[in-house]
Amino acid sequence: MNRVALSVCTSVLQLALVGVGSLVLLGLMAKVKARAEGRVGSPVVQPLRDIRKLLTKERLHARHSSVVLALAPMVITASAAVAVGISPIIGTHPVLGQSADIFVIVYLLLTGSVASALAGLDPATAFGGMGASRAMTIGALAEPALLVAVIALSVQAGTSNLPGIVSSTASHPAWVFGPVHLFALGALLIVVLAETGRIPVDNPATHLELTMVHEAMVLEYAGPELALVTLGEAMRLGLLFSLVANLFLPWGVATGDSLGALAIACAALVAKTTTLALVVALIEVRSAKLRLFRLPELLAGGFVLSVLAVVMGLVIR
Amino acid sequence: MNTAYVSALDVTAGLVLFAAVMTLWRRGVRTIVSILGVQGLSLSAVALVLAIHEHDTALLVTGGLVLVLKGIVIPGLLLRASRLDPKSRETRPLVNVPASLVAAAVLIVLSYVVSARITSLAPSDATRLVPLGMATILVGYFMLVTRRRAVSKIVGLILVDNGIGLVAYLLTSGVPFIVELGSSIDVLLVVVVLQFLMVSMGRHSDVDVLTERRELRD
Amino acid sequence: MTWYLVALSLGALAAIAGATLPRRVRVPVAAALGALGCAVSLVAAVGDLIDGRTILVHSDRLLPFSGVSLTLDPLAALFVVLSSLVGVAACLYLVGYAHGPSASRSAVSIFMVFVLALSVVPLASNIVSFMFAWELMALSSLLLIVTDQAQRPKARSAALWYAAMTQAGAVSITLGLLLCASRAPGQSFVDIAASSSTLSATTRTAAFVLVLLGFASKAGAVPLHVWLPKAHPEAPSPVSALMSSAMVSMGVYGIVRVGGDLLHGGTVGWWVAVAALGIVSAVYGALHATTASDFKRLLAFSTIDIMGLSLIGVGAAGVLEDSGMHADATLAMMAALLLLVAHAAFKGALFLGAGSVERATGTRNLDRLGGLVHTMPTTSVVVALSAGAIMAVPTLSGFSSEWLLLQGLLHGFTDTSTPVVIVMLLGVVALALTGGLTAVAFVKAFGIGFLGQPRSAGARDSREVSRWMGWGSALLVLPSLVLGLVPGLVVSLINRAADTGLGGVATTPVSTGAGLALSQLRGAIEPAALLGALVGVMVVLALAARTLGQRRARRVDAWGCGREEQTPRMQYTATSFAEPLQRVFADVLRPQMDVEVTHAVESRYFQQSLTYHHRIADVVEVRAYRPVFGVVHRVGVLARRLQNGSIHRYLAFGFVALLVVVVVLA
Amino acid sequence: MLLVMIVAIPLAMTLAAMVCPWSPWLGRASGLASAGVLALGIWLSALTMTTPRWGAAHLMRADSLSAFMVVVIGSVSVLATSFTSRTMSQEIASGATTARHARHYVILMQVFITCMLIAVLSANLGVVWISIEATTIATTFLVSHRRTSGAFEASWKYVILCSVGIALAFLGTVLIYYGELHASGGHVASLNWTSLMAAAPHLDPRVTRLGFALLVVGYGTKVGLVPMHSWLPDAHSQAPAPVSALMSGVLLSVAFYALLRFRAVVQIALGPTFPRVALLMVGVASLLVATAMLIAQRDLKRMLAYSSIEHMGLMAVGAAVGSPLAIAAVLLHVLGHGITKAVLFLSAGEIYQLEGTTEIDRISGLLARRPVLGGIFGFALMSLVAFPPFSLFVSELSMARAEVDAGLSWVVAVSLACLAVVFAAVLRHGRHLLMGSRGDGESPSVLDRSAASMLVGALVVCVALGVLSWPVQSLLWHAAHQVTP
Repeated sequence: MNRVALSVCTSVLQLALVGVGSLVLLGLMAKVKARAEGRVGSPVVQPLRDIRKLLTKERLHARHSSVVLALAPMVITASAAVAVGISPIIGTHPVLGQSADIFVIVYLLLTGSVASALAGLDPATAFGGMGASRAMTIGALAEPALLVAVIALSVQAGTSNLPGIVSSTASHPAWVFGPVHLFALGALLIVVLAETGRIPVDNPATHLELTMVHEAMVLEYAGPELALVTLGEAMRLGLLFSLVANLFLPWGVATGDSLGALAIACAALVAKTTTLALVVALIEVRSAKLRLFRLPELLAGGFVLSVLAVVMGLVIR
Repeated sequence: MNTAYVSALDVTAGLVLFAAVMTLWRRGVRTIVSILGVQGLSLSAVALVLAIHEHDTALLVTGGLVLVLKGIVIPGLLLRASRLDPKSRETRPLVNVPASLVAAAVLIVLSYVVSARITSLAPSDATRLVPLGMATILVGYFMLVTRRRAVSKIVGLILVDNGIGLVAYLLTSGVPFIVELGSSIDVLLVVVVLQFLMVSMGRHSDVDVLTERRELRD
Repeated sequence: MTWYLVALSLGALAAIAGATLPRRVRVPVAAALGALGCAVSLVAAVGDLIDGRTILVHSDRLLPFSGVSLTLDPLAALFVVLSSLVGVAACLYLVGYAHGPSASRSAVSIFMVFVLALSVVPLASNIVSFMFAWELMALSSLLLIVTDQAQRPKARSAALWYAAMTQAGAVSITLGLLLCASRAPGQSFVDIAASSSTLSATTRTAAFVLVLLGFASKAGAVPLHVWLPKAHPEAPSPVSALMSSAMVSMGVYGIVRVGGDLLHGGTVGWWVAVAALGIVSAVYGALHATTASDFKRLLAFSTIDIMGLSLIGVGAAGVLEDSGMHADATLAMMAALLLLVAHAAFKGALFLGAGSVERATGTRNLDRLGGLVHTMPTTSVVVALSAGAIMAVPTLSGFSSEWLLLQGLLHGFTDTSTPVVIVMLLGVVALALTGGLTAVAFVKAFGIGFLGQPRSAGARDSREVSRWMGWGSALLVLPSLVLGLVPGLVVSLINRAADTGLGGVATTPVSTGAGLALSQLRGAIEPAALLGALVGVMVVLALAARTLGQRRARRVDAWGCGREEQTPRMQYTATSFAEPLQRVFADVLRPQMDVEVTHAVESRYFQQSLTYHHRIADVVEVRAYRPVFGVVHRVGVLARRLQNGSIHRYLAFGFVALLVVVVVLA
Repeated sequence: MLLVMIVAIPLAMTLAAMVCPWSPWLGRASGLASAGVLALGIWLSALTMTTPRWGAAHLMRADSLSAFMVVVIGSVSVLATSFTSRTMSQEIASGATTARHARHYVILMQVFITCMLIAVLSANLGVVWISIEATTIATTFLVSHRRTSGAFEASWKYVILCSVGIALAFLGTVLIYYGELHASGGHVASLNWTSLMAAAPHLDPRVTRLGFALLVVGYGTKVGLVPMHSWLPDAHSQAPAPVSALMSGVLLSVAFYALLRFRAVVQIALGPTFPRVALLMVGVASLLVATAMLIAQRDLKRMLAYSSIEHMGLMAVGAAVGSPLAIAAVLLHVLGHGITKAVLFLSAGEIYQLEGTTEIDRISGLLARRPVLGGIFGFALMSLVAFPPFSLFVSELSMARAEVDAGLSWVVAVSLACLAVVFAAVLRHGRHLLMGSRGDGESPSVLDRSAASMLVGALVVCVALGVLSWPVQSLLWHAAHQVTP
């Protein structure tokens, strides 16, 4: 099969899979949490239904908002979508895969965060500012951990190109159980919790404005734009889950040129991310939300873990 | 002839230094000025002795000049100036008289030590007396530093100048005449200026505190 | 070189025009001449960079005893490009900006001298010419800071700090350069470069340390940065733009020129020191930038941050070069230089934008701004794009340069020597730390300053500034876009400059194209394609949204948690925005806060008013500089006792001297 | 004849002032006389570029160094004397002085200038001494011109300290003469510069050493070098501005000129080390003391005076090196410093006239209140702290270069460190004086055009000297070669 077509195919599959799958993962985690708490919980596909419902609603903009409020959802979703499209989620040759650098992905995600923070500040409300401030603080503390953790992996692989890291990890299975990967995994898990706004960093289900972080930022969104924001955020979560999964368990990712491998990769991805989602849900169930000012301790822990990963990489080589 | 020359030189030069030490010893300002006059005369005597011995007319004229200037004119001017305050005495010098005399002794010994090298370049009857000149300079400077009265300060200045003159005569039989002439006039003018300043400042305040004024400071 | 001479003459002409022409035409004519001069040198320098040639000019008719020497090599050309670029924009901006004291004869003239000096510094190639241009640059910027001192008391002390530190730096540089030249037959850079290997190791290190101190202070490296956050905000905005983009870069230029070119690299310790300065500066600058609520102060601290990153690149390049990894060294050096060029553009635009804001609203305190996106659209777009560039949003210039820096650092890890690895490790950590903090700072700057509702009357009544100011600042957005989208087009030019800075061995670690691709290693970015993808997705989404929802959004009141009315005072301010981070880093920032509560007369349970004061002093200033000043001042006060006015004492000085002379010599 | 003419101009002016009553025209005429001196000095420089000239029956001699010094004296005295009529008219108007004293002032200024000219044009180093001593006498009355108690105190200290200092220089001269006498075998010893240079290789080292040390201390008094510098701040702060300008700008340098001459002799006799050590000691000490005194200075004119000490220290350090580059740089420094300091003192005089005080704490906001005067003062301060494009920058940097070439890096380090502290201190004081806002209802006052253009012109000359090599550079090289064997 033509490489270009395969690349396009890979990217489109990734987008579709992550676009829908991440919403399902959200539903799944909610379900697991509900079950663990002894509730029935809403169906796993509830987020998809919510999106559909939101799309039919009216667009509302706050009185003092500007074009930023309208643009932000698109930027959030587009940045997440592009990151998903070029990352090695089911195959190592997506569109623009050669420039799927970790730096690109991290900063695409950062662009999304910046857009949502600005959207929080735009409507001139107290909650929006509060959410933006908190989200940016958490982001600023999580980003170093994220970057350094991925750098630990890329030092080991000798490249910062994500497909490159994934394929070289796949060809060196011993790495997976090495200290570099373990420390980096720890750091990345913390980062994922922070970046996706899960307990103990943020409670996605809260309805108390003063404890909100992410929800406070998007308080002013309604209708299709809220749907877009939700979709974008879900895709970020999906992206991060699948990246963590693929960086640490690279098997199943299609490195070859066949559609069959892609199919297998889809299945592997679903399995890996579902497992990860279950783990995250269990963490959420088991822990309470941290006070905002205790968060730095957690994130600093993540950062130290990631630095440790780099140092370990230097020590054991 | 030669021994007479030598002893004349010795006596006159010794007198110059002796006068310098005397200024430290005595307290009365008018007395000090008189001693300065004596020193001026002795200095001119040194020059004259040297001039006669070396048949140096220029030096002879210089000696005459010094006689008039440092023996008569300058002490006269200073006496007039000290008349502003007839009772003025060095009551409380910065270093008291006994200590000053001890210091003078030390300075004299010091100048003997330090002059050895200068003398050794061209040992002669005249140059061996250079220590006396150096001592006069140092004692004069010491006087300048430690005495409080305005007139005493001027006397100290002239002492230094006389000492330098003595060194010059002894070492080189005087500097070229034009230089000698110029420097003598300069010294005279300095004294005139200082006297003028004393008088002018006296109008503004007590002469006594003239040198104690510390209006200009950091 | 002819074109440079034309450009320099145009600059001189601009200065003369500024000093002589009547008020009405002074600013436009001088600015036009200045901008033209900068444009000429910009084009000429780009041309020479493309050709990669080296030109020398020497004349004995200027500068007694030494003559003036100008040399144009790729490294110099790059910095000429940098300063001329900002120069053009600043000159255009000046046309709209100058009024009152900043349009006076001296101010306009000195401004032109400053622009001129900035483009001569990289060209100067003997000690006297270099220091002449360097000091002229310092003097003119110093005078410009105080142009409107009568209205700004803060400018006075800022100018003093700046003057003292820049002069201390200049003294240090002078001494260092003279030491470099102590074995040279002359004092031209060529002579120094030819003879520097005969210097003893100690002399070389001493020279480098001295030079480093001076240049690092100009580049705002912590702990020599104290002047920068004071002086840059207080200068008139076009001057701040020039200072914060072009002038600070000259500090890095000096380090590269002397360390890499004249002294041929030296030992690994030098570059570890450079990198260490960079690491500390980057983190410290970024931290302070997040908490500053004065827009220009925030920008100034972010300058310290970016200069730190650039120094990390330079230090890494030196370290790598020392351990023989020439290609990686070139990569790191290229990253540092690209970052400088990118920084010059976006920081210039940001300072000009901040100037427009200050002009329009009368304040630069973010806590009193807001809603400017409605009243000042052009400025908002300029600031937003430049802020995006500084936050390293992909497809803008900060991103491509930071990516290159990361690549340089990353590949240094393959080396096994400890200093190399430590520098790389800490460099990466600093890069990672500052990335997030910078994002906070600029989300705050744009989000609080430009979005939301106006927080003061000045912000409410603001109008878009004059077209000249808009164009001037908008001009500097262009490089951010070019360097961000098609960095491959300029990277070969930067490569030449980096080669010169590393001793002249040519390597091409980055292959040219639209994007960046490492030629020896696996790593590439294609920002243009990325932008295409982003825009594509957004268009699809927009079309989808159009077909699904209503075309126009309905305007409604924001959610007020039950309250009917939303007042501007309810918004988060810049101070409150940064408060969580400030709390996290309280040990480093040491904020001083106090709350004054006035109770109601009727009952202590009710408060009449509540005032919150909050100040973050520069720890380095308080802990390191103030005590030294105190000591110096005490010396001065003690010394005054020496001259107590007593003639006896003065005479005694002489007497002692006389005794010493006769005792020692006889 | 030319040499005699140069001296005759101020002398004629003196005589004219003695017979004419005071009028502002007298002041203007003295300005013209100085301009004449300057013009002749420039002509003399062109003539003596290659060969020295003799005059007045071999009593006078001018080589390019003397010619350069004439130019320095001419340029600073043009500035100083052209402010004469202005200063005196102001003082007469305010009742601070009388027409008689104004006339005395003109006379003494001319005598002062004459003495300095004789000092630099004389062939005989003894005559140099006499004329430098004579400047003391002339300037005493100028220092005490204001007839306040402070002025008398200052001139009292000035005369006593300078006389005793210069007496030591005389002792030094005598000792050198003694050496010369012996070196030349007892004949043709005249203290003439040429014969002294001829005898220099045979001078007795010990006597020369002592003699030079005394000369350094002695002339150092007049130069304002530590330890005999103490008269300088007092005299400079009390004298009328043009006198301070002339004293600080050239008198110090004329004394320094004598040291330069002797240094050349001593360098031949003893080799470079001894004069270098001697000059370095006083130079560095002066730098350190001046720096310390500038830090917490409270008086504007005293600040300028200490800055003169600092610059003289720098020059002494430069002269210590003794290479042609160092001496040439020192000479450029002499000129640049002279003009700059003159501008500063003259504008300080204007400030004193307007503000009635020279206390730094009591003056502020000059830039806003008196923009032209404040601007001139500010730029002159920039020149003083050696910013380019002013000439002090080039001369200081060239001195530093020469010092490093001579292996004196530590000296450069010390002096540059001092310069940095001085810079900060001077600018701190300058900030207090210049900056600040105008009071309510106060309108900016403007310096009158002729005075302003004079001062601006002087600053432009400083810039030209610092930027253009031609025509001064070759003169400086020739002059430097006169005293660098």
